[in-house]
Amino acid sequence: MSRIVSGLRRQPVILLAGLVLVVVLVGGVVSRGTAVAQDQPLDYSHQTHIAAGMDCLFCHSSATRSQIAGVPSVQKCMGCHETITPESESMQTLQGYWERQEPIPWERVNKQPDFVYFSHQPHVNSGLACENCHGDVSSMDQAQKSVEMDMGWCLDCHAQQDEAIAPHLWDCVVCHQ
Amino acid sequence: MTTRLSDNPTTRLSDHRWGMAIDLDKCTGCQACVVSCHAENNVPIVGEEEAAYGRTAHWLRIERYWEGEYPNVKAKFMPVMCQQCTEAPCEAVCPVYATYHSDEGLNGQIYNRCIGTRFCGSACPYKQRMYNWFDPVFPEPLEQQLNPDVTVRSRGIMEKCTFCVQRIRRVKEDAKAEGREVTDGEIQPACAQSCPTNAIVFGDLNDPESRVSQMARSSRAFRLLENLGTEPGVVYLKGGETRV
Amino acid sequence: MQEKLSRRNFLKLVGGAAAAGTAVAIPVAAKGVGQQFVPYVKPPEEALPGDATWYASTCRMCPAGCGIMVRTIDGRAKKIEGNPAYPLNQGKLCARGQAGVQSLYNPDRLKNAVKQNGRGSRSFEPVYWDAALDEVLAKLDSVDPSKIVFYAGTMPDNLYYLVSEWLTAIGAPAPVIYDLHAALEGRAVSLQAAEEMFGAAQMPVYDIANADVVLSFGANFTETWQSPVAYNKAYGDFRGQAGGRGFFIQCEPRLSATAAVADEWVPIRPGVDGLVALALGRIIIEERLGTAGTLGQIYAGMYRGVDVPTIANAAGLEIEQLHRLARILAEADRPVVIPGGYTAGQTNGYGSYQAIQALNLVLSRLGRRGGVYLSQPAPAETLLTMPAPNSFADVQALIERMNAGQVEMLFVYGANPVFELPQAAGFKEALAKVPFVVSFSSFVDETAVQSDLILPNNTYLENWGYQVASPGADRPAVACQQPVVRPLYDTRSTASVILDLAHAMGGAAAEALPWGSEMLFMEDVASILFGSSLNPYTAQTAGEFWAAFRQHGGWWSDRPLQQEPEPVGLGQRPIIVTAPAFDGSARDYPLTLYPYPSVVMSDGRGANLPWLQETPDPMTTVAWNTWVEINPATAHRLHLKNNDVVKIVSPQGEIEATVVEYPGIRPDVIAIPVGWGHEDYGRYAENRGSNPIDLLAPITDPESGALAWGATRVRIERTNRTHALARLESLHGEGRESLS
Amino acid sequence: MSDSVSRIKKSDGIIIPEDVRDQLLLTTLSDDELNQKMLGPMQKTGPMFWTAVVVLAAIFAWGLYAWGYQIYWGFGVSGINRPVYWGMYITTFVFWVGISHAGTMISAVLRIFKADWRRPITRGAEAMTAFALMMAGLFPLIHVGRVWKVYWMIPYPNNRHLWPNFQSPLMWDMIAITTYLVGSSLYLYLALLPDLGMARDNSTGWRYKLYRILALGWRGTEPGWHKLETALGIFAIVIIPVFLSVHSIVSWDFAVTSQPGWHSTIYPLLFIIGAIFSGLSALGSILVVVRWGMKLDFFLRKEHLDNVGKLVMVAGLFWLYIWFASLIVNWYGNMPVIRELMHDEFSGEMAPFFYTMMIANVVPIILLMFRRVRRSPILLLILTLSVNVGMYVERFLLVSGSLLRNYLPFNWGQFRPTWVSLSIVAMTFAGFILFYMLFTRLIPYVPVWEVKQGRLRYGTRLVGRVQVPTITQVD
Amino acid sequence: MTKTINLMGLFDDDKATSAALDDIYELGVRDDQITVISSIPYPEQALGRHHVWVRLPFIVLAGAFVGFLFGYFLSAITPRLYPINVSGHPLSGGPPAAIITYIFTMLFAVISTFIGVLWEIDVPGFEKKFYDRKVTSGQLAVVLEGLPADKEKAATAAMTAHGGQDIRRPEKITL
Repeated sequence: MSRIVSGLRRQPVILLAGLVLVVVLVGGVVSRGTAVAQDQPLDYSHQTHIAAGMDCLFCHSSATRSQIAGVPSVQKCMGCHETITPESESMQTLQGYWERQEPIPWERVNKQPDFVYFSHQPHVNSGLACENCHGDVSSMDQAQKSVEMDMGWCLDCHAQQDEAIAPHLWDCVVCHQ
Repeated sequence: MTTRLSDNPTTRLSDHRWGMAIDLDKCTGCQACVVSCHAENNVPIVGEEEAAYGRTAHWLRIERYWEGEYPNVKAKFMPVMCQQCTEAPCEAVCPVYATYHSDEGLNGQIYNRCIGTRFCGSACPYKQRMYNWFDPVFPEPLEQQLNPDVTVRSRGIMEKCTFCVQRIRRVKEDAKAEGREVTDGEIQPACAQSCPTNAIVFGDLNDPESRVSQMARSSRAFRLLENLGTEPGVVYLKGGETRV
Repeated sequence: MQEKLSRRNFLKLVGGAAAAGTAVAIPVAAKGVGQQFVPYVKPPEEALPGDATWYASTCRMCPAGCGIMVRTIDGRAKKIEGNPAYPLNQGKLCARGQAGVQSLYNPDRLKNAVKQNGRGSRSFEPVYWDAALDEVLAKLDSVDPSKIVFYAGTMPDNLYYLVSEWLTAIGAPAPVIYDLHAALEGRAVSLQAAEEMFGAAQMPVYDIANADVVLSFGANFTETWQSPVAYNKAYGDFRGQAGGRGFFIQCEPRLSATAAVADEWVPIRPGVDGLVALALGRIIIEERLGTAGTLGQIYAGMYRGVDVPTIANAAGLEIEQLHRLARILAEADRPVVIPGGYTAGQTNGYGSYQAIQALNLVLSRLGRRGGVYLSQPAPAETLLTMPAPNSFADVQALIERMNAGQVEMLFVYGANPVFELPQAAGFKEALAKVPFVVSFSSFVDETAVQSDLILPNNTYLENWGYQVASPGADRPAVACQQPVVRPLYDTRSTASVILDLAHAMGGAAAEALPWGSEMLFMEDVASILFGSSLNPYTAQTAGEFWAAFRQHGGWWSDRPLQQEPEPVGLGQRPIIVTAPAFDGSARDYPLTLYPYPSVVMSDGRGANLPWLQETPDPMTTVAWNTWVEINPATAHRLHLKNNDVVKIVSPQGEIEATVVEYPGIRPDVIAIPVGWGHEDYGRYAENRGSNPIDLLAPITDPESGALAWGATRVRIERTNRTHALARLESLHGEGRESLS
Repeated sequence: MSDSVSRIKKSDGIIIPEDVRDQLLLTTLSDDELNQKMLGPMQKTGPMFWTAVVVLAAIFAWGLYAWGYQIYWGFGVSGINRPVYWGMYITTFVFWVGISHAGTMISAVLRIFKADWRRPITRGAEAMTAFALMMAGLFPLIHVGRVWKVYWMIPYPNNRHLWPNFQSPLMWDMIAITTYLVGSSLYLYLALLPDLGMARDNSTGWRYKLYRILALGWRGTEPGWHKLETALGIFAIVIIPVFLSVHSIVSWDFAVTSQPGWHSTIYPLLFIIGAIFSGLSALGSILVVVRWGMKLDFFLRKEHLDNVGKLVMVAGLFWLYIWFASLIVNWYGNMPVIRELMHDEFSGEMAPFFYTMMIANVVPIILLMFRRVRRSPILLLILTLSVNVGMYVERFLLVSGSLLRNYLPFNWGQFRPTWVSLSIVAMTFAGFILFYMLFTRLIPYVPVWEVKQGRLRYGTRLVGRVQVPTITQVD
Repeated sequence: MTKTINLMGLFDDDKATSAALDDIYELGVRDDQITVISSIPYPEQALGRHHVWVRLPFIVLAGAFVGFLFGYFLSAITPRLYPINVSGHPLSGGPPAAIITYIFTMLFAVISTFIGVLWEIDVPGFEKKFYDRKVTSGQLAVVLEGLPADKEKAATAAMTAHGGQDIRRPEKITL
């Protein structure tokens, strides 16, 4: 064995290939799950709102009824902020959108590709808490991606469900469209 | 032969076996189902040249057969879509499981898993699998017609009729949210929904009372290329004859 | 259908069209659309992001007026389905109806009002609506009202009402209503004949569903004829009857898709439909066949002078065959006989039509189950007047007036006369003599290219309206059309343009059309229906009714109610059916041309929709281009085969088309589908195929004034070129079913 | 017979038939001279060689462009069509896999049976196997619609929790081809080690550096030789079942479906025999060309051409028989759809291909029965090329021709290759020839050590008055 | 500690070599001290060496067994770990599993043969070795390693007696 290895050791090509492999593997592991906060058009803090006692579903109100949890309309924001801290800087920006009747172009944080079917409704209605997938948003100022929502991640959770339904949840067309 | 399914632990759990019955006596070849399918499933159009070469992407097509010669000539219509075979020849040959058998009897096609070997297309005796030869084109603003429940398939991917699986999923989810069972006739694929003569009926073959089961038991019932043993989920009722 | 509508069916149908019409429905980011969310500023009440909202409305892809439901997601229409509650189509919809969403999102739509820099230049300049309307007003002021003409296709009822009131108020002549679709289905002749024979200008409804024998003369009711979805539905029921599947006989020179599903196809010569009907009636009465033969003796006078052998000879049938058909009819319990569009499109069309309808009388089928009814007008006839199509003779008169300089201003709505009228009629040349032409077309079609100003109409998915089903269903029904999306572009509904013009003109016009907006007009219409005792839904107030009217997609009777035709114009007087006449000598032009409406293209208005272009014709499986159907024997004789390009020459012109060897056509007839051959009309339609209407001679049936579109003879010349038609079917397969 | 009898006269003395000398390389040349006879031509590259290299490289580059074009625009540009979902690419794939079969046939089978005439041509045959398989190996990549996702066919643990479907014949195919490629490349390389050492010892400059690395420090010690021979023996035994299974697995790609014209139990045999037939033919062509191009008349003698010709003929007869067997079964089965297919081949659209195939395959079989034809390099070249055309067309008929017809006549189709697919197919032919040409100039084409070893084994013995070869069992 | 030297001689043919080796054995030189280098393989024991026990077949068998297990794991175990139903077939069918298992067995056998033989013959090894390029010209080299210095003369004589040429204390050279 030692002879072979010693022979190999003199092969810079093999060394280089090994190095590349290591970099790719390490890079792959490290790059997963990194959270990068995105610049949003408005300084909105989830932390502040939740600390003030608000429920996620107050704003993301269609989560129990629809595929999409929903981002509140400008009207909804204004509903409170006409009276609450209307003078702060970010409220002025909000006011601007309202006056121009423009939607707020929020940056997406979590995104599924379009061949994936995901509906909030069954997940939320079956008692799954928002934090399970979105992390502890109450401690985030800006919403951040807390997990890499890839197929294995979905399946890991689906596999842990009740034995009677878990195989159903492994059916490809449940999530693929 | 369906007993072989019981070897597989994932197939025993399901209550449903979705199926379709098509009464050829009622089909008038009106093409409503064809356009309906295009609209529901974001099926691309390919243009005249490609169509002339035989590359139309219709997931559902009306086949027209001639019989006899003038003046005793007859024409018959037969809508043919993916037959959703129980023992589907296409499934076993896919190297990456892009097509597989769902536990409700559907021959599922997972577009984004497809690498485009076209083996399934060669293996399908009905030639009902459509390949995306090019990226689909939807000149603005035609892309706004696209159904968000169905992904748009890029080039190099096989696609086919899914029995409008997105509709099945939606109805099931709605029924679950309302805490009830799915009722017969509640799920309608786009073709069955639009069919003006009600020639196409969709339902659960496991439910002996469903309309589709009743039709499947008809003496007129047959399946396409039955002798190949593919056990299609589509049942045809052959055209009748009136004697005067 | 018998009980009141359950709430359940309509949970998802939303009546909040006002919201869709007025609120800002900005597309919310659906999954996978870009990297940003774009939420609503003010959400419409009923909209749930990502969830579908269904709006009930009315289909306008043909004049049948089916009820539809439109699935909209985040403010965008996605899919059109039939409205299950609407009695006419009962949740079903045809290919063209399904494709309607592509007229909304068509990439070639006009996005604003435009002015053309010189007619035919195809160079358009956007104009502000106010400026455009000012220009129209100025013109309206300056010309003699009697020289203003409104030329329209079969209009929606609401628009017809507004336009005719407006024209009356300003002293202009009534609108000229003519389009190819109506001509090909013999709509004008149907109404004319109904008025003369039954005393009411209403479309007859044939109760195929409950008949046991159906004899149709060229009525392609499973394709495009009159109300194809309703008739298809009826055909399905006809085949599924408990008592047996019925017997269906189709008489026409070409095996149409309708004939393909018939139990028997009788390939009669063109133009002999009425003669065959006469012979059948004569045989039934002379030989006292069945009950009809006995009871029908009182009608013997109608068949005086009918010589069966002569007719058999003229029709190209054996006498025995006529006897057999007569026996089948007479011995049936519930037979019905249907005169089709091809019958009407002959020089003897009107007489033939009467002769065929008379069979229903002889067989005692008027107002009987499985027989003939009349379309039931809704209550409040004052508002719900149906547009009566004009005859081709009326159009010829208009062309003469245009040529004589008696038309100074022409409005064109919903019709494309430059494409649809035979070239030999000279409409395009006459149009050049009209000083000011305004088109309301949403697309730049052939007629719009010849106009000065285009005031693009919204598509029907962005418009208000209502439609009385005609031919109707088994009960009175009024479909409600409401905008399901906010207009995509700066286009305006023609109805609102008419209202604006009337308002700006003031005086009688403003008085005749007092409504400030289309919606107010619609509310008024609904309030008339509100009082009816037949309401299918409960509404306490007019406001509630108006909401329910929109939510349910219209109003209809909660129980079946059909009007029996009274035979006022028939009896003892002999029915005269003249021998058909044809343009072109039989020696130079040995073949008769049968231009037929394609099931996907209709009369050509579907040509700009890619879905329809790619949908294969059911019989030939050809898409995207014009073909000519030739009997294989004829083709063999002319040394032609599939995919050969040939020149088809008539005394009036010539076109090119590609050969399809078609086993189901008489050897002395060739058939060409109508719909292709557009010069303009968007990228999907332009320069694709040819238009057989160009070949037609502008000859009419002297009795009805209808265009005899089936009465032109042609010859075929080889070009030695081939064109691979986009056929779904394999030519090698020879139409066989299976080889297993 | 009488003629040959009359030639033998007493006065002729001892007769040494020409082929005996040829076959056994009975030469008095020293080892050094043998080395130089092999290494010399490798360094002689004339303008014709470089012209050919440039032309072939250009074709190869053009094919790469066409492939890129196909990836960018979509598979539609290749002319493949529903229902002819498998066209030129799979045809060419099957063709190359077929070509690859001669290498093992020559070197492994003949090694086991100790057929000594094989010695000078084994390396050429093995190299042909390796390069043909490399070209074949490109096709799974060329053929898939989304080549950038092709790694999904590789079994490895992943975050999708998905494995490939081992029930798919394509997976069997991929693994079998990989195994065969790995096996035949290693086999080639192992037998090459001593010659690389020889080349190293006889070269300077960059060639020395190259051979030094490739030779891995081979010296030729006694146990080394012994173990190498053992390994080659094991290889020969292991690779033969692999070689038999590879093409039968390729045939299962077709035979396991219910597609008419594909579904037949005789195909594994037909494919293997066809592969040997076409592979040996390709070897015949290559030997003639290399012999001429490198002036290797010393090593590659007419006897070798004669023997290869004989093998081609025998394989051809065998192929003809199996092909006939599949035909007769279909004919008598008389299923309607098969009848259509046969009609199409005999007198329909595919008739030109069918008759090309018949003529191109059968005429060489007949002509190769004549010794004079076999021993004429130019005739052998023409006939073996003809067989390869014929066998390519046979695969085309089987793969694409069958797909033109199926159970539902409504869905029959058409297929017209485009410039893209033709360019890509041409690319693999150009690539094969190019790589093979470069190989002949870099690697000793004739296994010199085996030739030298052969001399240890050969001798002649006088039987009556004829000097006949004898073989000494030294290994 | 006796001083040892290395000795190398070249011979023209196999008979001379084996004869010389016979004499060298007589000097008490052990088998593992003698290396014969040739340009072609000679039959075993032809040059006087003892029988060498070759491990290669066992390496190949072991490799094949590993391949068998690997193939079986892939084709029969993984479909059960990640169950997906196709065509109504069992999750892992016998025939496909047999094919996959067979091919992997062969693949591993091939690879283990290759690696095994390289291992056995100590390549790759690029370090300096006793060698003479004349070997490729057909001569046989006999290398005596670790020869006690006192036997050099006798060994040289033995070689010379049988036609040995260029007998010397060799340097290790770069191959």
